[in-house]
Amino acid sequence: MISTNAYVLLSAILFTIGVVGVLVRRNVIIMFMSVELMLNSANLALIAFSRARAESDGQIMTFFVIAVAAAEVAVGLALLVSIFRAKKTTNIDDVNTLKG
Amino acid sequence: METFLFITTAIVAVGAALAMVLSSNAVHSALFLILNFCSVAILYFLLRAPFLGAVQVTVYAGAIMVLFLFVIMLLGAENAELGEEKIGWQKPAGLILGVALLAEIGYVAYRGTKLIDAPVADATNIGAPTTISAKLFSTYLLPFEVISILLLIAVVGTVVLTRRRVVAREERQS
Amino acid sequence: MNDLTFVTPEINWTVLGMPAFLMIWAMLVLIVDMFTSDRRVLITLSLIGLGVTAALGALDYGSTVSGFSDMLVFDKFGVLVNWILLAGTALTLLIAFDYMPRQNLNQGEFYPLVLFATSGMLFLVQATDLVTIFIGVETLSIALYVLTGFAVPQFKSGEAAIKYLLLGGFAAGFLVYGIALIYGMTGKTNLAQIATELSTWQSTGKALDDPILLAGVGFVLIALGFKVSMFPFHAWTPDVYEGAPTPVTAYMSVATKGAAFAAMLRFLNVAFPALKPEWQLLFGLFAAATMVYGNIVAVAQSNLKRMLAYSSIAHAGYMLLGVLAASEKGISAFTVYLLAYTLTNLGAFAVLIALENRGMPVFELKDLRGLGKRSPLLALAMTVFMFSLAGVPPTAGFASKFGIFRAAWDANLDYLAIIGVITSVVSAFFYLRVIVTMWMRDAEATEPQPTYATASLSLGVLVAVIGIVAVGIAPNIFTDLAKALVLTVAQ
Amino acid sequence: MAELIWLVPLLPLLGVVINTLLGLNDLRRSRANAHHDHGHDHGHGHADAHHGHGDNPTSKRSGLIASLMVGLGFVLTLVTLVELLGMPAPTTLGENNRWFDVTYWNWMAFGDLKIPFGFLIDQLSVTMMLLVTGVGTLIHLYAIGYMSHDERPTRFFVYLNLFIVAMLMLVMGNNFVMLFLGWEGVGLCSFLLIGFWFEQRDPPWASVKAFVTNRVGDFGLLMAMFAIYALARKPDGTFLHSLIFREVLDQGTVFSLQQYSTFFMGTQYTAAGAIAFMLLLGVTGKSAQIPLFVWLPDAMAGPTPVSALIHAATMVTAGVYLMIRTHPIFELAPSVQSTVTFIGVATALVAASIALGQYDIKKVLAFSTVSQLGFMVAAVGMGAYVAAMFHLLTHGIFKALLFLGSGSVIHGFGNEQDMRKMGGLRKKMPTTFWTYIVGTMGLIGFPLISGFWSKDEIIGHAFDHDHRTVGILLIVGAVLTSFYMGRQISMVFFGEQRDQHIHAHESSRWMTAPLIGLALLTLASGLINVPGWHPLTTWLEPIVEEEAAKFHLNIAAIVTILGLLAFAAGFYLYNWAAKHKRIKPNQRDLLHHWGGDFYAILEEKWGFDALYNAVLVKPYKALASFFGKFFDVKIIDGIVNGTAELVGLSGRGLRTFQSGYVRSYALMFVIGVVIVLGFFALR
Repeated sequence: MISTNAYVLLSAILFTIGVVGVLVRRNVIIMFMSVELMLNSANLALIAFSRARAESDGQIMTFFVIAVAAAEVAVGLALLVSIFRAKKTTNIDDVNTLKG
Repeated sequence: METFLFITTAIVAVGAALAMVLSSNAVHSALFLILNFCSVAILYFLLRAPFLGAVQVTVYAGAIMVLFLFVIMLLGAENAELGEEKIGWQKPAGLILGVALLAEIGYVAYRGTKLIDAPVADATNIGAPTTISAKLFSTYLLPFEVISILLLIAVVGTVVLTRRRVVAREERQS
Repeated sequence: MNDLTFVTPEINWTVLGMPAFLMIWAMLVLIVDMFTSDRRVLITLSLIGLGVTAALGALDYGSTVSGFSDMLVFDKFGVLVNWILLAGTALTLLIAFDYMPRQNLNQGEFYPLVLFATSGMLFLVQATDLVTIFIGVETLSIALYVLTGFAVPQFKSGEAAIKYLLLGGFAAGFLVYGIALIYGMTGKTNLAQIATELSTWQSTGKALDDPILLAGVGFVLIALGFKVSMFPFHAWTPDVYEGAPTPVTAYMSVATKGAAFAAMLRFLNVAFPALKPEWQLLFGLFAAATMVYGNIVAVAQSNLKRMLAYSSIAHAGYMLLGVLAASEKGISAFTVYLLAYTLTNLGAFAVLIALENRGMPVFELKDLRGLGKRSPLLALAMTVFMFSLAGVPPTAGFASKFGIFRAAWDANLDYLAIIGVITSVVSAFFYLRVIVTMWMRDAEATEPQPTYATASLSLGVLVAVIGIVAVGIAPNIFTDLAKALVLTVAQ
Repeated sequence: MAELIWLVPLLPLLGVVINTLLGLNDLRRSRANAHHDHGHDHGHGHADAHHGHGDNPTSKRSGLIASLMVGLGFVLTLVTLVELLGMPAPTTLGENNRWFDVTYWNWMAFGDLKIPFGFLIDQLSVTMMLLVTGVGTLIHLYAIGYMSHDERPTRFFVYLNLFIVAMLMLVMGNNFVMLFLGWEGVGLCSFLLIGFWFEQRDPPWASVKAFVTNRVGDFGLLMAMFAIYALARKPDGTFLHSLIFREVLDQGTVFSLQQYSTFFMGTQYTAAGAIAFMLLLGVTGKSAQIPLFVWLPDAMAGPTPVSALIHAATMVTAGVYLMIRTHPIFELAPSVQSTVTFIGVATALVAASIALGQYDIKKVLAFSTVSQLGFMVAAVGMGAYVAAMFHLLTHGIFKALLFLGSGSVIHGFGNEQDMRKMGGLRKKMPTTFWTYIVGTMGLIGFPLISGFWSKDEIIGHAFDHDHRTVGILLIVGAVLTSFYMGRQISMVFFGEQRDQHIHAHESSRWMTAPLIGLALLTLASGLINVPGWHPLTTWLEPIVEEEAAKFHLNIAAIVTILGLLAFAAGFYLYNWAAKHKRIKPNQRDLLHHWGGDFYAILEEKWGFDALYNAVLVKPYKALASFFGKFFDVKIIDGIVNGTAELVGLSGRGLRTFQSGYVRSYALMFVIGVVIVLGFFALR
């Protein structure tokens, strides 16, 4: 039987990879994917805790998180498409007219 | 058996995640992310969450990632990072912070309360669709309904954000 | 199968009333929008909806009801904050009414989207469960991403939206992870039940400062701190405020802050009073940094929208004092502050809107030159707003700052109160600069810029000024309302 | 009368409203006119607006309304005075029944703290009200003439009336928050009025300087309020939680402030000491004492009636009023009291010496004001409250007279303020000259005229109560005062006019009439507390519990003789200099020739401005722009650069960067996360 802490550790590793992905990648789409990875790892932790508690509440929270993530992705990609039309780029570093 | 499965899947998941962050081609990234999602879905099955595992594969790895792939193809954004890195320190700094964060979270997980290692015997059903649906439509009815509003907002928002261009063009022509 | 009896959930309309009505009404406005493009119809409908929602709160004002497995609560605090948010939304619609067509943004979806965002905020304010907090935060966020990018053929608007969305998603990751950790340690997501669980820990001698639990609390606070633009998580604020359409900026600067602070208040006071020393210390330091940073950087700004953005960061620091004081006084002072800040900031942005031409790329301080001559009433109103932001009596800004600092002082956060007073002294400098520019500098341009003080905008400004002066002269009217609300939260 | 006391501040407020409406109406009409001849008269006509040509009829209209309101307030105050006098006089020490306290509504309530909106009318506040409304009326009348050529007299009178309202709030309020309301209000009006001629270069920045400096002082007052609220207890030991004067300053309560001590930022203070110290900070701001006096001389950039009313007679005395009002607290903190005295004496001396080095007729008077305020503050520090109040009143009258006189000179001398260009004006402006002489006699303590009595009472008190050093230093200050006044009289009114281009003329009757009125008041004002009768002492005795001061013929004689000698010295020295053409525009003073660098120090105001500029203003600006320009970009970059180099991973980080990168923001975010986690988890 794998201990819950092992799952938490795994989710922490995945979470950190997601965080680093947002920090180091310049392609907006990959940054979005990194955010998805972060959410996904949080879900893993939730489900692991759910088993440890022998309750399904954590799983239901996961369900909501997936729905919210889908909504966020939809809006984000729509936004990206309309920005791309203006500037033909998905490199986030080119999107920096606002500063100071 | 379970230990073996866990270790293999965990390695695949971490490897896929790393590959997702590291690969320069966005299409590859997306595919690696799908791999990661699928391996995490296997873990969900191990964790007595078959329903969520299925949702993970169909909705997450299926629908959402297809949307990603679609947009990548549409915009031709596979290699958006061709230009020179403008913030040279960002990568090393990100890595250092990542390591620091991982160290901290790892330490937290190590120091924190050890949870009940053995799952309670009657935890078998916690992830069954019936259990989930029963809870979802009673205890969690309210958030469930509000999620529908949230999705509606997303739909309206998507329309607003993408339709704009057309309106503007029409106006210019007239 | 074992006995999975399906319990039909009880729908408690008192609890659900305010957010649910507004959500339904927003859908109605959305449908009406398909058949008519007359924005007068839309704004009238929207304002009616806001009014009815506010009235729904008044029906059972004073009682405390909890429903939906205790995920949502109807109490005085919630209703009061909701009223402030509704008032802020109504003002936003008024000042946006003529601005949007002027900027070629005449999409009818604006109104339902604002209503949706507000309904998400009402939901968040009443939320007493981590699940509902998460959903409330995300509902308002997604609506705001869209609103920020509402002017999207303009690159700035799109840029602001994508920045907000990326960082917002980033913060959402931390929120979910934090919720997961808290759930893992306590087995609960309900705020009150978490507190009960912690007290059983105490009675069984289990240490409360479990690192996983603390990390969870920290993550949730980080995500909420992001929404209110608390110091190291504030970085999106100036860019997003500058890029978004000005009425949306005005709306975000007050409403989002109010709702997120309310959630933070409940989160800290209901679920984790036991950990008060921990969060009070760390977030006290963040509050101090927020006040110092916001006020100092605001001095160096010449763009008015950015200046107000940094000023709003600073004000978040002040409101954080009320939250951290974690006392009846603190919560009551927070609501007063929120009201004063809502009126003042919306008013200030309204003046900017009245001056903003179509396609004006940046809005510089020097554009205000000679305003005192061109339109003295507008300049007078702006003067009132600036004095209120600076906290000069007898404006609402003074009365509310006074309450906040006093509450902080009483809660043994005297160092924060002192930093607050000092930074508000500093802030006088840049608010005053606006006044000096308006009244004491002559316009450079030979061609006077037109001002757009239309009827609806003037109404909004007037309401704000009257409110500020009324709260400044007799804050009692409001504080009396705010008196007993606190108990239901602080239990 | 008690029922009608609210009329006193309401009448000027009414004046504000009426004049605002009239002003808006004018504006609309002028804009309609401007519409007709659009295009003309655009680029010019602003620069020297206030000495443009032709009378502005609105000055008389608005001015009369404003004056009437303040004048009615004065009458009402007189009635109140009579009513208070009609109440039974106290029979025993410490008893006071000549007061009433009216509360109109509950202004603010936070938890258990209630702040009423109400007035406390007692001997002290009525005295201040008389000064404010009385001198205020005369100055309003004077301003009608002074502002007659101005572009916007209506706005000026609106501000002036608003100031009166705020000042009345300050002295009438029955609690600390009301006082603070007035305190901020007068600061605000002062800001508006100093910057009134904003077309010119200096006034706007002088006004900002005044406001910001005052905010530093306000910070002290605010902190004192918090401390009083947090610390004051009832005699039975429970917390008082009140900011109402009558409750806080009640004997038993005040005593509690000494019993309990508090830890404040890690150090232990008695509560009374901490509060008194913070109050003192407020006083140094508003009453222009060291170290915050720098704003007052610059404030002279405002119109002269403003200098007379706000920066000489009323607003700057608010600090003295505050200290007298809260004297029970100060008396429990002897160390703070000595600090007060020290600051007062130091200010008196430093400012008087700086006045020696000024060429601007108004700057001399400004530093003289700072110096005289030092006298009052020193008196309060020694516990000579009646003497301080006495000097406050006489000074309010004669300094207003001097300022108005100087305004008349400036007005009649083509808006020139440099004394080196003047000379011989006594023939051209006889009324101004004679009234100015009366004011000077008041200031230097000419026998039997106002300043003679009040200054002597302060110095006499010093010797009586074993503050010999203080007494001697104050005598030195008085001697310096006499000297610079002799210098000024000589330079302005005697000899030959040095700049012949300017056509000097006497001012209109609107201006000279108030001068005469104030001159008569100056001559009579010594009676307010003349030795032997002591009406002021008797009047204030129930509040300050102080016995009548003795008159010291020997001290008075010494001070007077020294003063007159110094005056004569200054007068004849500069007469001689004028005769030998040693005074020329743009040439440094005679004393510089003899005193060299020491005199230069005086000219440079002891370097206070330069010091503040170097120590506070510049670093602050640098810090602000540093944070603004760099923090989002370079600091993060810098930190990260350092780290990166440290690890040897990247040398490429040293490129120039731009902000606006989301990733940098995310980085900052994660730094925050690492801090939070580190704090929560790794302790």
